[in-house]
Amino acid sequence: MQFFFEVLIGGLLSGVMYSFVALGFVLIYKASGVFNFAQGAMVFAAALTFVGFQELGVPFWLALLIAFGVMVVLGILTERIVLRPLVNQPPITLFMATIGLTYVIEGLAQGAWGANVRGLELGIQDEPIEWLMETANISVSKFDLFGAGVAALLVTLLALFFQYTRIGRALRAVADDHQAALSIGIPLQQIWRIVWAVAGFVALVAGLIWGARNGVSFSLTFTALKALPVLILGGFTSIPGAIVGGLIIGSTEKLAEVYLGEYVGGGIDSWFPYVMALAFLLVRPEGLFGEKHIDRV
Amino acid sequence: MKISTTLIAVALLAGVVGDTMAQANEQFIGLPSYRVGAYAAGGSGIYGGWIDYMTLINERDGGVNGVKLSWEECETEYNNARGVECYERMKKKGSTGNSVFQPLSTGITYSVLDKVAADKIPLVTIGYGRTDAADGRVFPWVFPMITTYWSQATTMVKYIGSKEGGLDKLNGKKIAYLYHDSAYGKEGLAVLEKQAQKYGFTFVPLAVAHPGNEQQSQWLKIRQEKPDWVILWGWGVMNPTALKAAAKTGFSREKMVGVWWSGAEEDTIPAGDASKGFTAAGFNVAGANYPVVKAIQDHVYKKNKGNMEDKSRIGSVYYNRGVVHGIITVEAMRTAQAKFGKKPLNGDEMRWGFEHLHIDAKRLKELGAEGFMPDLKITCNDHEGSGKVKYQQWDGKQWKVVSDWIEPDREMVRPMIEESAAKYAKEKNITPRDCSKEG
Amino acid sequence: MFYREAGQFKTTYLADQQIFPITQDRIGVLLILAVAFVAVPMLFNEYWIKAILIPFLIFSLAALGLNILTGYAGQLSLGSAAFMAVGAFASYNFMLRVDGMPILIAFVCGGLSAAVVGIAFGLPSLRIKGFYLAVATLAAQFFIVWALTKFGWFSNYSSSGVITAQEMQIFGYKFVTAESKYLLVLSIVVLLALAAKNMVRSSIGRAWMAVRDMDVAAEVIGIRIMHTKLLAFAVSSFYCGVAGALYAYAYIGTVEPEGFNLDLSFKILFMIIIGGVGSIVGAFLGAAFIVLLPIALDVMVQEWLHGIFPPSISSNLQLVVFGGLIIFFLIVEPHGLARLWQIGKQKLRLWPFPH
Amino acid sequence: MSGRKIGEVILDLQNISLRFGGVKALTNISFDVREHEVRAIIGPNGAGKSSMLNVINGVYHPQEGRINFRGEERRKMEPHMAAMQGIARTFQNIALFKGMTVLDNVMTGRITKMKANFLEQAIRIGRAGREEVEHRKKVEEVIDFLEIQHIRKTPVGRLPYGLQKRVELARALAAEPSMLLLDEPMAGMNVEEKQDMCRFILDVNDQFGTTIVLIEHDMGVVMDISDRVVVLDYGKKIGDGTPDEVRNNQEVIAAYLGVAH
Repeated sequence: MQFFFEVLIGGLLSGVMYSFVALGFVLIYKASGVFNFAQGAMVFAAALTFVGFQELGVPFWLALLIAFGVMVVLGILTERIVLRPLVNQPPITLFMATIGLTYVIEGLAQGAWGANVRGLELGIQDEPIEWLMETANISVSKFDLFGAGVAALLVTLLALFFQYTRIGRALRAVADDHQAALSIGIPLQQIWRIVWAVAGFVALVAGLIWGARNGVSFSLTFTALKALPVLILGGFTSIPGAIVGGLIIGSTEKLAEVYLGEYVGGGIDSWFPYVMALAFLLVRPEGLFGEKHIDRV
Repeated sequence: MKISTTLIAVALLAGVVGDTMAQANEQFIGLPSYRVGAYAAGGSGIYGGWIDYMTLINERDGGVNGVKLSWEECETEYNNARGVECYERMKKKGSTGNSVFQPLSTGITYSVLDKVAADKIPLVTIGYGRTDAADGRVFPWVFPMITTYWSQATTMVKYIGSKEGGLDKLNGKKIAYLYHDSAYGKEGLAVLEKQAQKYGFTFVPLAVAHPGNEQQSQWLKIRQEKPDWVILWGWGVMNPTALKAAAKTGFSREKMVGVWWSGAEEDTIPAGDASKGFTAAGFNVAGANYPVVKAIQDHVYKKNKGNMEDKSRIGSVYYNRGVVHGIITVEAMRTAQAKFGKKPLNGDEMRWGFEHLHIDAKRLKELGAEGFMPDLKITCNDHEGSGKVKYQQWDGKQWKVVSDWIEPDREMVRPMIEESAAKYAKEKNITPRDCSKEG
Repeated sequence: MFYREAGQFKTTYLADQQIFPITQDRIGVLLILAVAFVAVPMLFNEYWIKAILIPFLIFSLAALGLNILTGYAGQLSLGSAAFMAVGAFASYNFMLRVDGMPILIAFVCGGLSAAVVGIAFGLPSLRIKGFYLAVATLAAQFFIVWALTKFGWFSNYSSSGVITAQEMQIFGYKFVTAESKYLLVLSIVVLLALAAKNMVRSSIGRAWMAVRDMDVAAEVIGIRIMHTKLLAFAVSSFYCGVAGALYAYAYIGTVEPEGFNLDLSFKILFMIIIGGVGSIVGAFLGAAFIVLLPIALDVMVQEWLHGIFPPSISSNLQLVVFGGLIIFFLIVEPHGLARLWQIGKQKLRLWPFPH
Repeated sequence: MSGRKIGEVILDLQNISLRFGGVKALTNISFDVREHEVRAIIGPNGAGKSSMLNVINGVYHPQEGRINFRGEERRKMEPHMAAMQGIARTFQNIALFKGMTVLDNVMTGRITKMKANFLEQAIRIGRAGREEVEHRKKVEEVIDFLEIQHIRKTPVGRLPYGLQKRVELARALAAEPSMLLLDEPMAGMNVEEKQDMCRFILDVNDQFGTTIVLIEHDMGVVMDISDRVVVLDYGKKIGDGTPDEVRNNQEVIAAYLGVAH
């Protein structure tokens, strides 16, 4: 039983990590209806820029600020160069454009900073919490807990931002209905710029946490693949969905690998989250927090 | 717009492929390199070291017996189809055509496996590729040189045995095998299972799905199983993730042994302090103090002809592995020149050179590579040539050699290779060569 | 002036329903076929045939398959490469395990196996749509590659988990040379392309498009949604499966499951988006573009930028330009090369008069 | 109204109730449709008229009530089954297949009648080719009938609204339905177009004997062309009868005619 809890807790904490990346997807999808596949590349680029400047001797906070600035510029350029000319195109075209964008970001980031793999130190030890280890023999990493804390903080910030700022309210209006938002005088392009900047910020945070966990390398782009099942489960437009979906995916994935994996030889977490999210969708096509959709004819 | 771009591209392709760019007295070597994407760290290091070594030969010695080396890169992105295109593109280049193909990718190796025999271009795969190709009777054109995954796996057991105070002490021990869930990761399974039977340890395989940036469940299993040792057979991000997870789980890094694709600076630096104490295999070692690397510094970088942008990587594991690629290629050429004359050689002649390659301790010393790589002797029968592996430990800053060259368990590996090769020969209707008749 | 339909009145519906109703189109197609079958093997060198034309044809076939599913039936899929893998591994096992299996039948069986798997993974499409479905097809992508790696039976317990394509032989003729392989691939691709063209201009094609454009209305008209969608998955996967078998047998030779990764699926999706969604000719144009562009870029970089930039910069530059061109292209012509092709024909129709 | 003869009841709806979650769309509605008649459903916006049509052709499944079609009690069924039984329809918001030409759109109307399987179609031998020609003839008849020959090969997305409505009718007619459900066939049309559409509807009813169930807002049109009218308001039936009866029904006048127009 103790082992079960350990797996469960570990899974929930990994789930938080997935939520980070899923959040970035959700923000952009909500505001502009774009399934931004470049989110993974953005995570990579943000972390690499941060580490790159740190290597040049720039202090932590300044490097953070510069990396954030770079992500904002990237967001604005994306809106200007990629999204604006493609407005009103079918979603699949926009999706493909973001895959193109993925190549561009990856190429720029690796071209600028080189292919080296770097470490990233945030000063939080990735070690088990001792008293939990001693009292309950459950291993929970300090760092994972820290990650969960950052996630909670980030989600709270985003929630406040959406709830109480003018821009946030405008964002929600856009998410509900583009036409309506336009008609009450909200400049859509500005909203998109902001939302891409916010997504860039989320990518930076995700990049720092993941980078500190596994190092800053090209593989950070693969974090996107971990976030996708979370998206189908939680819904493309729901921030709580991204969080809860992440927790569910993280925990079931670990439980499945531990308890089912051995029967089929293991390594099932490449596809298990997808199949699970799929199975869930078959029962509830509107997703975790989506509303039931009725076709009107 | 796009049509015109395509037309230009087509015209260009036609032009490039058409002309041979033949330089009378140059040995052409096509480099199917990759410097972008997930594999870029390895690619830029290894191809960088290799190119630097070839530059060294040209600059210091004026080539190999007066024959200068020339090369051209072709970006494969580690993608099979791109690799095939590079292979075909470079096939006819140079005065004699491409004389050796070394893609540094198991996938591309498979993709050109059938083609090299028809085109008469030796396929050299150092430390990767198809293990059973070590049986030169079935695979005359393929050279999985120095050592194979199977040999390496047996040396890992030997190394662990030496740490436990002898192979007989392995009885009753438990060894976990944390592997990348792919064809590459599965290479170690069969031979380690056999080793487990032979030495009486318990073998616990644990698969990690690609890319391996999440290993929580595997490490919880390890915590539950409490193995004495963990063999890490990872790639890329899987390695630092494993090291971090080990720290998190409280598993001693001193008890972790990695494969040679887990044992570069790129694998340990990202994990920070968590890597300290981790040991990994290598058929080359790290370090910039070997005479051969110093010579590169003197003759190449001082003239500003080096290939590495980040000079701190000179002497790293990947870089030195590239130097090994260079040494083997050049020495094979030298060997072939002794038979065919001091001229640019074609693929067929190069193949003879590889098959008769013999780099003994004396030669290694002359090359300034003593202790840098093992000695090796290729024969018609044995395309592996050595099988020896050294172990290095990460001290938090750099790799330190902690063992001598360890011989593989040939009695176990060789029959497995022959069996697998025979199966391949049967499927493909290949009649193995009779090596007693080869010159 | 020379390309126009004016004056070509169709007096029967049969004539109007020909596969290429305009005479010039018919001549054009015949000309292309003549060039492809006769001139190309004679004029092109081995490099072009082996490294560019064969993969171009194979990827065209896969793109054709995906285009049936995505372009005609409107179901977005990110798992094409996995269905190619099924085709390759299934063909291999049929050749291996059935004595005297003719190679063409093995390809068909490979395609059919892919079709069956395609139907299984198409089932969710009955409940979910759009990007949700697209992400769900990733389940197919990852699961299939995992299963092929995991279960040794598929690769005949090869120690490395790879399969090596057997020799191709039809009535004693061995396909060894590049030209013969090219002609074999070309024949299969042409036949399947014609079949695809026939399907999309028949009632099944109309049913696919109806489901794509408005599924509720389609159902009310009497189209069985389930049957139509699953058939699209089956046919599409069949095409991908055959493409996968050709990939193994006529192109690569020895394949590993990891070769059929997500990247390849994306490439195939790119082909139909760049080429033109819902267009047969678009699949070919898109495949040409995606196959040639990176190679052309690499050649250009090696030729022009050699020594100007360090190699890692120039390699990354290729990637940036590749991505940038894709975005640029989506912006300039969102309907793909097929639309440009049409516009070109339109212009030709009016030529030499501007209006 | 010459030549045709109104026949027996072929569709009988008894106590139909339909809910979406907590929202009641239809409450306890009963009415019938006779063979060859033009039956209109009227009512203000949101009265449940479209829902009623959706119930008839199986898009929605009422929670309560019984439907009897041609003497057979209907069970829960898929919409395509309704098409098989000869019920065709048009939609309030045009539901054409925008990426296809007019001809292809109308051809889809014949889909239930085409028998060749996809393999035959892929090779195009035998039945598949013959069928295409045969059904093309029928479709051309419909196209001639609705006078849309000139736009045959135009993608429907490029057509003006009025023509799209007509193409939609053509698609429904191509199925040679015995019952045709028309959801506001004249919405958004100018007077001339309306007159054309009226003529087509009456011709269909007259020449082919097709039973027509019609939703329409234009009272003039409804009263002119329909045999019987059923009036809905807030999902309830408030009137049923001949145009004259309905016109004089106090409840209808209060709820609908008085306020809306």
